[in-house]
Amino acid sequence: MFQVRFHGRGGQGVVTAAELLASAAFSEGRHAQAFPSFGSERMGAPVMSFCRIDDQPIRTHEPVTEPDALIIQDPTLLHQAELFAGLGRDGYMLVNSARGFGELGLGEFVRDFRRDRLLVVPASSLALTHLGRPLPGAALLGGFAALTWAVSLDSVLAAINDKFSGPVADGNAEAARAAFGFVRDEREALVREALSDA
Amino acid sequence: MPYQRIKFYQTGSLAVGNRLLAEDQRSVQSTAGRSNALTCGHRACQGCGEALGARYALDAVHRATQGQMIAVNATGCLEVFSTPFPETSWQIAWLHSLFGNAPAVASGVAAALKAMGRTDIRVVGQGGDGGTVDIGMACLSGMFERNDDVLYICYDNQAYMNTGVQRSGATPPAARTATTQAVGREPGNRFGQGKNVPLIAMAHEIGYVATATVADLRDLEYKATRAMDFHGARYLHILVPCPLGWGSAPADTIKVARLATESGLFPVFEAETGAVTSSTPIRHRVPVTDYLRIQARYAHLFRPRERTEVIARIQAAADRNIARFGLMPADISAERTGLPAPVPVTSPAGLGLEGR
Amino acid sequence: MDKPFAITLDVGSSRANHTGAWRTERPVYVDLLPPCNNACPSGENIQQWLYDAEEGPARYEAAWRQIMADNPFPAVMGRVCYRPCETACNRAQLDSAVGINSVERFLGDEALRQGWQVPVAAAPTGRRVLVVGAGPSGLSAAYHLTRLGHQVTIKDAGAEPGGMMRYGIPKYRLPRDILDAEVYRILDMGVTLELNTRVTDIQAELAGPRSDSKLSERVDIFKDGEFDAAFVAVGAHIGRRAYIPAGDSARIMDAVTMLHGMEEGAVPMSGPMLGRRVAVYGGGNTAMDAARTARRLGASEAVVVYRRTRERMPAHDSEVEEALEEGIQMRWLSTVAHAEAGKLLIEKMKLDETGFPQPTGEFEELEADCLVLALGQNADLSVLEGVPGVAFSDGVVEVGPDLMTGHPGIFAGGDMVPAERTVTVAIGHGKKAARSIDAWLCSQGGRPPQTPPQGAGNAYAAPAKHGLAEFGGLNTWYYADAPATVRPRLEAARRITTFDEVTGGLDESTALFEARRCMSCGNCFGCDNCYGVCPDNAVLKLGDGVYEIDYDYCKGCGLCAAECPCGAIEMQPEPS
Amino acid sequence: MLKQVEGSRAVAEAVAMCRPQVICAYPITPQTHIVEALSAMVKDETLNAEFLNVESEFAAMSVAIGASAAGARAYTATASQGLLYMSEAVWNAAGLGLPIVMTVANRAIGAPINIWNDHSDAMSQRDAGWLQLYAETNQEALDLHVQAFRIAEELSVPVMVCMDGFLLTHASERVDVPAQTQVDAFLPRYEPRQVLDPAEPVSIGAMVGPEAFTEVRYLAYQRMRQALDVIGATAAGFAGQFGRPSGGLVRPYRTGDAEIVVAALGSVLGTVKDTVDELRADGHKIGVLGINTYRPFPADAVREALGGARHVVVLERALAPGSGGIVTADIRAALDPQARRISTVIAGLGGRAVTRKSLRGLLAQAGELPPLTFLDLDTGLVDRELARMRAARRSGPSPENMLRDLGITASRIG
Repeated sequence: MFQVRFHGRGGQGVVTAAELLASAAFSEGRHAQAFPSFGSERMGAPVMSFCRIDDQPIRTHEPVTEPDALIIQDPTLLHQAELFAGLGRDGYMLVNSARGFGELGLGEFVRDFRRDRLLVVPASSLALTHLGRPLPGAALLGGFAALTWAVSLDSVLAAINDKFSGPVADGNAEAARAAFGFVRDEREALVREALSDA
Repeated sequence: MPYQRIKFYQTGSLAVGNRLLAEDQRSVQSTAGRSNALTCGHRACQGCGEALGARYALDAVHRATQGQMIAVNATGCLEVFSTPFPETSWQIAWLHSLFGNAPAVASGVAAALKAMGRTDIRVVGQGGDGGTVDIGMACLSGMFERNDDVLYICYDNQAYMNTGVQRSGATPPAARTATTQAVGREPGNRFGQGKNVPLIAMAHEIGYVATATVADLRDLEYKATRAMDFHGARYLHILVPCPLGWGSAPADTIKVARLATESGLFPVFEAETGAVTSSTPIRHRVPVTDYLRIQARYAHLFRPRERTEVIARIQAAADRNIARFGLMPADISAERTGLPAPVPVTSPAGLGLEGR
Repeated sequence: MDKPFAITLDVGSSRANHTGAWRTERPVYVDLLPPCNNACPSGENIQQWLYDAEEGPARYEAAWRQIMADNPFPAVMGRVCYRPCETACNRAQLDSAVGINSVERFLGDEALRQGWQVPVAAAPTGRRVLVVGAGPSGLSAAYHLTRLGHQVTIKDAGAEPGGMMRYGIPKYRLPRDILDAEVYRILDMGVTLELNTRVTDIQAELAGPRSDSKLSERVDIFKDGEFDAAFVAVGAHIGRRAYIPAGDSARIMDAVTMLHGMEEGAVPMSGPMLGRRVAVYGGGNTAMDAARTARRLGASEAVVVYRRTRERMPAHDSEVEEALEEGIQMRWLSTVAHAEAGKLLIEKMKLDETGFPQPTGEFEELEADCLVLALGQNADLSVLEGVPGVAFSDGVVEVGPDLMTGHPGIFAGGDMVPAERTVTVAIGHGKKAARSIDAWLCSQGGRPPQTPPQGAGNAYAAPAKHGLAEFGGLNTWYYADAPATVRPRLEAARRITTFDEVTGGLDESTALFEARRCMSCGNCFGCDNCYGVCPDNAVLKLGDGVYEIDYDYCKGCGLCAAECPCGAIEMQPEPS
Repeated sequence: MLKQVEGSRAVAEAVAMCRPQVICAYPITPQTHIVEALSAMVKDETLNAEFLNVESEFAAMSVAIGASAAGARAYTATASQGLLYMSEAVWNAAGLGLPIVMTVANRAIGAPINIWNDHSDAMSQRDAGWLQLYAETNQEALDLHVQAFRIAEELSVPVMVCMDGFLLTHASERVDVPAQTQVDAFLPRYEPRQVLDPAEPVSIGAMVGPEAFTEVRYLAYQRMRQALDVIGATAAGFAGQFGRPSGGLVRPYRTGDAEIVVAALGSVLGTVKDTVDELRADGHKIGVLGINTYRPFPADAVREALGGARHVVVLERALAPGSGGIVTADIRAALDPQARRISTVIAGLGGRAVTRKSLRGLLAQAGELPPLTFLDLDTGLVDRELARMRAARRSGPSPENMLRDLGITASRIG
């Protein structure tokens, strides 16, 4: 089972992102489960959502406490202690940011993980470019596909087109594609880097 | 005038029936074929005004709808005396659910009929003043505000009679009830209380709102019938004296209701979409004391000493009603009343059927 | 439908619960005696004919026939009756009395317009009855006797039938064509009328013993005349004269003669005979008639001199009112002390504690060219003088409750017997006498009487338990506000120059309106109130205004009784 | 057709396919998404029904009562405070025998006000005379509504379909949404047992006195017993027609040789099953008993399903203060207390997550379980408060005080 936790702020489409990921997995014939951190939080408040992907039916209904991956939609949340709770050494993390972890002040933190699994992607700006609004959800999922291969880009695009229609669908799809390319390239660079180190 | 009062007494609108009338002029109650929606054997007190009012109103609706009607009843005297297992006095399709939900249940019935394409069947919700002005108010207001196709009838006997005459939101000032006893410095129900549901109903701007009493059958039948000309929410408020709760003689039930209107304490009027369209003029105006004296619930206003100041406040309330609802048109207010012409009320304090 | 136990019930099942057991008092329908019927001297069933009239044109004839059952002169009554019914009417206490008299007149006139007749239903009895006097009493008796199958002959000393209706009541109150029409309607039923015939020997007119009669067994005094019985009603036509000191040239005449003369044209329709200033002495209706007639004859002044006050005046109010409207002057508390040409000496009077007028010794003069005495009338009793068994007192004939004189077979009525002297009373006597004569004849002939015992003619009078319908017993709320229609009147100015009828009649709609103002006191008129106001549906409507209390369910609340407009329901203690 | 949708959406689609004629509702979290979806279907006329926005839950149930009595298929949904607010009408609907179907998106009851999931709301109405069916998954929630209308109308008794608020209502899962034709074939037209009809008038809702009230209640009791068979038969019929098991009375899991059986209701069963699998792997003889039908309580089925288990651990999502476990009482009554040990574990109150971690820790030591346990109870916190209370009466409600101690007001992960 692959478990993902999304962190963002109310109104950024955190829940939608989790649902898109679930339906992307669903489109691949796999079982998925997406649900919010059920709260009464309002716009702007820190919120979470969860997504589980498996080849077996998913029975549990507990929150994701030991995620395989984190998707951080808003870098301003990065300094909250419990943000990374439960993320294993082999875990993945994708942060919506145009700046590197160093600049984000996470240089120390990322050292304990596999470098090629912790990445940043300027999802908001990509969204702004392709969608016209800074909603990073779809872009992050495109990047997530490139980072984890937990779902394919096509599945993500299918989920987007299933959920949205018209220009919104196209914009989100474009942002996802762009993010996918961005992350793929960056990851390949890191892999090469790692190999050359070795 | 809501309807044409014919001049000759036999064909006049005051008696129930009359051999000289054409069929279409006959009152529903005068016809041998009336439906008797509420039939004999019920357990109402002798001279029960509510039993009378319910039969008057529902028979009229029954005729207006050619029998295509369903009634929903709130808990209360009417429900208890009409349907004690194993007997029911109803001869129509009738449902009782709870004390406070009759309007909502009626809405449900109407919605069902609409969904089933049976809008030819009309729905009547009904209850006493307790079930209407107090515990049922929220459901009533909801039914009004959604404009559901329901005629709701309140049989107002001005207290919780079923439970032993406790004060309700419709109990008039100074009246004695089991919870507003005739003791202390201000015996009976306090002034300034009481809820005017007809005006509240009008505030919802529903199609039709009217008041009536069991003392003027033809007016009551006219209004129950007229209400069925409308679709959407309608409200009919009928004053039904209660010999037990009011301490009046069973034989005086209609007389008491008559005095309530002739004194001006209970204005009889009609309103459409929030505006009063007609009021029934007082025929022979009487001082409120004529009305109060024959009810034991007001005995403390006359014994041991006459509480003139309290009576004056009640009279003032009657006068305000008369001015406000135009119950004494100039042409008749001049004649046959020794009482001073009522002064028109403009202040918001004048709103409301004070003294009810 | 599969009904859940106890929660869902079959409609109307409560009829199994007989709530009549709760009752301590029970409503009972009653018939009470309406005040109008109670007050009518002719015993008319007024409430019944108003009830018929209420229904409109279709029932006018039925209403008229209801009147005719008791009184053959509706058109005359509608003009000259003093309306004791309206005085008694309960509606007077609500707004104003029902215009019963107007409706009666309307019906009477309608009958004349339509030419309605009264058939003689009864088989001929072979009996012959002599009626002496063609006045209201005699004609009424003749009418009723004829309807009972008897053969009637009227003999009258006058030139025209009608008696006081013609010779005592001026045209302007009773047009002659109306009078003639109703009189001849009676005669046309087969009554023989012999005018200018004065009966002198009544016994000679009566028949002697007959084979089929039991008369001989007790009565041996009959001569061999042609009649089996006689009704004597010659009225009172002799003006009462008081001694008034007078100069030779004083012009004094009595009112009866004057009015009688008017009818025969003996009084020229011009001033000279009466003069410019006429004084009438007396306070009765005749005095009013005389004074008003004098005005019409050209007298510029007509003064009524009366020794008491207006309150004590015997004349009917409406008469006095109309007289005053016509400019008649009134001298109350005055007597004529002396009369001479052109003037009268009047003595002022005052009432003593007993209300009797006493002379004051004060005198004044009154200019008058003529003095008309209207001090009452006396009856000419000569026709009965010397008849065995017949007794007189105070100038009238003594009769029993059945109006028979002391002489078997001879009856008397009208102004010549002790009673109020009005046309209506006289007509009542005629009916009463007719029924008594019928009963008496049958008792002689062994044949059962054609009519039930006297009194049964008025259904409401029969059972003693039926009390009078009092105003207090009514619930007048249910009667719409409807003040009496005022009969059109010729304006006074026109009256005094002509003898046209003063009081006009009602048109159809106003007459109907008046009829419908009747409150049907004490008698159900089918308003359905009881049926409607019963909270227990315990009043059954059987149709045609018939109701029945369903004592299985009646809880005895008394609403039906309280809300019955006409007080025809009584609450009675539940029989234990 | 397989779909990845939110539980509320799945339920709304199922309800729509049952062709309700009157739908009424008053908004309350977490029921809102269901009625929002239905109102949209009525608006765009994909669903031919009357949708009433009423002024309260009391009115919602009252409208349903009127609609049902008039012969229409009626549906509403509520939760928590709303269920309590309509409580009087809830009991009335059952008393009148009206086959109304209502979704309860289970949520805690305040005070303190809490919008998160537990079973306190439905449990408070367990004796109202309604059937109570609990969904383990969104698939089951969907399926139970289809079954609910058929059961309700066959028995003329109202049915409550309980699904955990948020945990199911707001969770996107894969569900198999049946075709309209399948549902039509399974659910016959509504033939009301009694109906308000001017052509055949009756008086419904008479006042019944001592002379017959006991009999009325006895008949209601018998109807509930009859319901046990109908529910079983309906679930069987559903499985046959839709090709998957759903609903029914109870659902045992790995109880065959189990010595310990964990009994629970609703969505927590999935987490419990995962936990049990782990424990089995470690050699624990443990199984699970899902109670799908709580009212009527399937005593015989429970007894049978428990087989030879020595120890029954009842996982409760509600608490009867002053008594303990609510479901425990029913299970105890169904069993021979001497023969088996019964422990109550109160878990997941007011949205507190029930985690495999906690369950595993607890069940691994099942032998030491006291009669009543509160899962994941912050003992330090409550002990401090208890001490404080012992020391001095402190003003203000304990919840406020404890939150002050925690220094937080928002929910935490786990």
